[in-house]
Amino acid sequence: MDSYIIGQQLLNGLTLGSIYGLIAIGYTMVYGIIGMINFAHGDIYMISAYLTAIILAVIFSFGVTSLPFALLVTLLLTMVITGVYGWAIERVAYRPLRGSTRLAPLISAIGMSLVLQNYVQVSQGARNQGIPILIDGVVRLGGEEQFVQITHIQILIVLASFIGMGVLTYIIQKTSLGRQCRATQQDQKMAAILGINTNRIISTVFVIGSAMAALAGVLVTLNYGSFDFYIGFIIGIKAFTAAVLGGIGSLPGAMLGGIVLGMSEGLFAGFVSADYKDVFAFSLLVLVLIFRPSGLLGKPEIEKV
Amino acid sequence: MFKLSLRKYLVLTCVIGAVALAGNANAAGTIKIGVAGPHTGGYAAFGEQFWRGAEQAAKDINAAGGINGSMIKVVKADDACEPKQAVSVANRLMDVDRVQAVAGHYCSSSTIPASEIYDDAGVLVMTPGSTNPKVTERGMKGVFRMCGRDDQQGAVAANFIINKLKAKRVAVIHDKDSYGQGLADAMIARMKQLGVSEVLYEGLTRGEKDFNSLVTKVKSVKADVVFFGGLHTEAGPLVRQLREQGISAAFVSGDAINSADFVTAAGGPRYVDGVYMTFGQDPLTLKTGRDVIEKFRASGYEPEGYTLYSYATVQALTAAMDATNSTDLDKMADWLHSHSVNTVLGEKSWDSKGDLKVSDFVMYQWDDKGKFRQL
Amino acid sequence: MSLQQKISLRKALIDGFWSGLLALVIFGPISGLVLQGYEVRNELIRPLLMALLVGGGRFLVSCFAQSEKGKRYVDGLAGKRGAGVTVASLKKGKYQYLVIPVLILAGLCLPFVLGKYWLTVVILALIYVLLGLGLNIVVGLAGMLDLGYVAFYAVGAYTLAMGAQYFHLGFWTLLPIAGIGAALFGALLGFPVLRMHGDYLAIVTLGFGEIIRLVLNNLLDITGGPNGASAPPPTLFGLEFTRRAKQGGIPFHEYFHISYSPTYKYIFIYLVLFTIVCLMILFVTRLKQMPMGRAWEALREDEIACRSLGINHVTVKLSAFMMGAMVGGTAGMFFATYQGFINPSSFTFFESALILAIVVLGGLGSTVGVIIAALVLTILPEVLRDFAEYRVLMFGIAMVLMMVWKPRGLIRIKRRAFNAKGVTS
Amino acid sequence: MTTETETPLLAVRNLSMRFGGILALNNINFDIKQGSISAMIGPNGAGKTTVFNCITGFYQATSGSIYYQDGDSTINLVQVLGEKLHFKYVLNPRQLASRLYYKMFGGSHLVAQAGVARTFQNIRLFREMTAIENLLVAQHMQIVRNPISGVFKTPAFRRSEQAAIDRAHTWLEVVGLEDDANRLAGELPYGHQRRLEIARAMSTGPKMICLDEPAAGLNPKETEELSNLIRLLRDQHHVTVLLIEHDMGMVMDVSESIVVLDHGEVIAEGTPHEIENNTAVLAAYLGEDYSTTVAAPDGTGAEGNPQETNNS
Repeated sequence: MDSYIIGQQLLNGLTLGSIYGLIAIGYTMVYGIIGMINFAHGDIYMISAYLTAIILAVIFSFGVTSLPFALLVTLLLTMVITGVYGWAIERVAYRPLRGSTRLAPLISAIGMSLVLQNYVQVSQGARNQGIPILIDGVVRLGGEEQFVQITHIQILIVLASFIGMGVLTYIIQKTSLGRQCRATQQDQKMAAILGINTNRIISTVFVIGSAMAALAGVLVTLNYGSFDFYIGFIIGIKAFTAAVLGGIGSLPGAMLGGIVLGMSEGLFAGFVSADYKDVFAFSLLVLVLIFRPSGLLGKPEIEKV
Repeated sequence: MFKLSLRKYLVLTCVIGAVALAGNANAAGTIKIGVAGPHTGGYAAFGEQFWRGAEQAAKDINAAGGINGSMIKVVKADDACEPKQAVSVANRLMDVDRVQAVAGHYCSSSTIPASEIYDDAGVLVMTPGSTNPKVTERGMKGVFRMCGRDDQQGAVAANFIINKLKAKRVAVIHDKDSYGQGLADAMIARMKQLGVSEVLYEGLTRGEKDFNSLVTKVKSVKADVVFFGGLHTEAGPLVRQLREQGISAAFVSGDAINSADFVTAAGGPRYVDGVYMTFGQDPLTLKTGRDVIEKFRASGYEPEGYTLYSYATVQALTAAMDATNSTDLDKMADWLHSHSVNTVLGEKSWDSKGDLKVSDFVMYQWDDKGKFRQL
Repeated sequence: MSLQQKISLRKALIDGFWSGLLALVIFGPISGLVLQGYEVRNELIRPLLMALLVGGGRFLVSCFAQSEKGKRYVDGLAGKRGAGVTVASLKKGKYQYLVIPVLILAGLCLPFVLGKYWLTVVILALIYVLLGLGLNIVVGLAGMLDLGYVAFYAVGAYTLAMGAQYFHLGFWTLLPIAGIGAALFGALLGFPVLRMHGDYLAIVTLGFGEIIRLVLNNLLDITGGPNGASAPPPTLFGLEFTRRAKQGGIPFHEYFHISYSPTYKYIFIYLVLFTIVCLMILFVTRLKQMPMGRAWEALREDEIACRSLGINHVTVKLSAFMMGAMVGGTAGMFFATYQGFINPSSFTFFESALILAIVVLGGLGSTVGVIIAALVLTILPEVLRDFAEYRVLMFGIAMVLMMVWKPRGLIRIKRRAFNAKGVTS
Repeated sequence: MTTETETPLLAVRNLSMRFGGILALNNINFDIKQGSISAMIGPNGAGKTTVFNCITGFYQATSGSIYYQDGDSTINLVQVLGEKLHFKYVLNPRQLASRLYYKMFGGSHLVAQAGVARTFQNIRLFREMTAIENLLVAQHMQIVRNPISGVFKTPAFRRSEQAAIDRAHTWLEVVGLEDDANRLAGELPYGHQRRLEIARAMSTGPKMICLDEPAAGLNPKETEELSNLIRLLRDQHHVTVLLIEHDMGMVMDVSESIVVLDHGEVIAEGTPHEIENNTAVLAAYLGEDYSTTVAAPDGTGAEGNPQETNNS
């Protein structure tokens, strides 16, 4: 196999993995703080893809010509609106269930996922939608025929995911908000007694997670240019798998899990069989969990007797 | 005793519902045609195309006086492209709506189990879009289709790829779905007869958008033609990523990429430029076709994909009803086997299996404006 | 009138305003600006209406919550969250012995009253009752979150299709094989992973579910892949319920010299399925009163305590997993025979989620709850068919609302009471 | 300790336990006599619960053995948990097979099945099950559990079930919870939950019962009752009792031999009287300058733990 093909496959895996990682952050944060699998998260990402296209279209209809300005406004607005979505979903579907069984919010989340998908389908139609190509630069290394390439937008995705993870890790580790998050994560009741508004902290986590999904949504939409109301489902399951693979609850773990998943999928599809790449990805997950029961970077669960 | 009362209530509702619906089912002077397709889930776009076409056809036929004085009423049925729901709606169409014929089911995996129920109930079904050979290969008298078969379409594509494009290294990609994989397999079968084997045969996952690893693989096998069996939702990103990675191999696909959304999904007309596809005769070349398309446009809808197939299906069904003055399966089927119908897609006739006698698949090519024209 | 004075309209107005504003942000872009190619069509009147509706609704709710009755209601709602379990009284209800025979009789008469469509809906509902009962063993009783239950459903369904296709076996031969096969399959999958805890187990089972579906889809030469495979309908002592005999038997209607009706097949499937469901309910009820069932529940409550009592948690979990798989496999078998055709698209993750929703909504561990929830969740989408494309949207909303309304499930669990010493029950 | 001719029920030999870099137990050795009531004491963090968890099979000791006398044979309680598979065992197939077997099927349940029952510091009842069901679960290993006979309710199954129910009622009587039989375990008062947990451990039919701080949170009267219950268990039900307790009054009152741990090592072993006057023990509890304090005659004055001031 030519080395440039291998290099290209590694880059493909890295980009895909970064996208998984960005979305996995939302899963891992929510899981970390209230221990629930937010199945609607993938659909939040889907909403942000629609918002990107809608906001861009509105901005361009006002005759704006500066692309960086348009993109920045789109990114900010999408993150804000998606954040509001995250907040509202938590408030409506999950908060009333706090303190009941662990499974109740899970079912509520599955219901919410159906609601979001079909709400978008009903209001935007079932058709595949897209945005025009806005950024199309390519970095190529190598000769005329044999080269390794990465597009500018792919570079942006990889950078954004690492920066996003870095910033969030900093927030969680160093800031007051982060301390409150960690305290809530450890012991919600105790945190509440110590004067932390745990409800607000949980809402904040939902907003941050959704905003990260929005970041992914904007970048991915710019990259692939095509989306429909159903895209959240598959990528949501993959991102959640990535979060578990990396050790759920850990931010660097989400990123690592995403990249491992993306890479293994990419390499398997590239060199073995694309038919079985998902089988391989899930088998990898099962194997990792058998030998490292709390994921790659998760803290091992110490059994307290 | 909540349990008891619930069960009781349930039975009561069902009974009342059944009686009420049975009562108004056969209102005088109306003929009901079921239009079944996916209206929810990942394939919902096609359900809408079906519905638009059938609705317009019914409207036009009624405006022209209906069938022997009876008005046509189309009934929407959603199967979400799941076999489970397909069986449910099929039973509903038979038992509750009591339709006299069915235009429908998009996914072959829905059409196959549903047609068993129509056959049992003695109702004729014609599918505007299920191209899997198995649909008409089961010896059912009342199953017809308005579209071609995957094997016919695959053969047309293979002839074109080998004879016109003179391809030596053909990479075949499909979407692991009955339509896409069936088409890809049919294409390969014909290609092998012509003495060429594929250099790559891989499936991608429907609903995903990143096919970069697959594209790099195509690059590594140095294909000169890429054939894709699947829908425009995947074909768009696939062709875009091929071009982005600097692969100039010709891209050939089937009728399911025939949608303006293909251009959107590919990120603009410049990526679809030069893409080949197999598709039926262009209805715009027919007078009837032009008129109907004008009607659609006047109502603010650009007919695409299966819209006209669905329109033609309703035309064929009503023509058989009109000619036999009956909705009986046997009479209608016999008539359809022995007569041809002039539809919006041209004159159509059926063989003994229920397939179109003449497969009218021809090659089209997309241009850099995002339009396609017949070669 | 005194009630009116306690309500602060100002607070309600503020609540309503904020809710309306948020609703505007949420609904604004998605339902107000419809994408058409690269442009948007203005439909802003829709989100405005929705925002008004939400704001107004919030205003009314706020007013209501401030009233005496509302306060009581809110308190009641909060109180209900607490205990979900009670102990049955020792005295048996007067109608206890009457209810079950009446229900069984009603169940047996049902297919002769219903039309074919509703009969098929009820058959589907019964299949989900079966699935719910099976998953209830795993999730409700043994406390293991299984998100890939559909794998066993698929194994059962494909056992029928493949067995008929390759070995020419009939429905009745394959019925036990499907159950046992699925159980063995459960053991095979379960053994390496059952030491995992909680959500890790959940994601691993989800992975297994997806693997099974993908493998079934990819093994084109054996399973037919996406093209699916056909499954034979059941026979009654060699009599077939099809218009023309397909399995080498005699059609039922010809044997009895009656006119053909497609409903016969469904009536027969219904009756067989109804019997199996009744037996399964009996089986699960017995299981709960057996050492095995008690060990499952104990494991759900506290795994460490179980180990301290000498209970091997792995084998107990495995037994629950296998029992659940067996029931799932049987359900799959009926699904295949009812459909006549199966392909992998019937066994997606969404199906697992739906079955899980049945179990949770029913009230974890409650058999009656599972039955009611299965009926509700399968009949509801059919009832909603009149709403066309709004159907699944409304189904989703109903799912969320039901969960918020009854987070511990529809039915409260009643534990069996034991007589005092020396009194045999 | 006096020399014994009979083999001890439990012999802990060179037991060490390491958590990461911390050596929690260092070379622990002690014996538990058949039919004795023994106590394990020591300051907080001395490693008492760790020893307990090693004995009852919840922790896998890093090294050492725990020999348990089961009739005529001796079982190593460390081995049944499943030891690490090491490459060197490839040469010794029998060793490898046994290790592999225990790795796959071993675990703390085998320790319990051997006859070592325990209670927990934080009560671990099956909270959403009734009191009597808790006791029925505990008899799991002794009754007919064949699913087929259960489904068909065979006579053997009915007899076995009835016997189990009767046994459960007997134990409820012993611990005085007759009236609570059909109440949910989680809804019982705290003191009742403690007693129910002991009854549940006893229902497994153990030879030895390990009680982890049974008196924690009990009032003096309840503690007194507990002491009586412990004696009754030993005298009438012939079990060997090992307990961890901070309540010195109770320890001195009920136990016959005491093991004192500090910093993961055994610093003293002997009768209550010997321990009371052991300088090392006093030093461990009071610090090096213990000599300035005079040990109270009943052995309770020498306590640094505020919890233990409520002894009777």
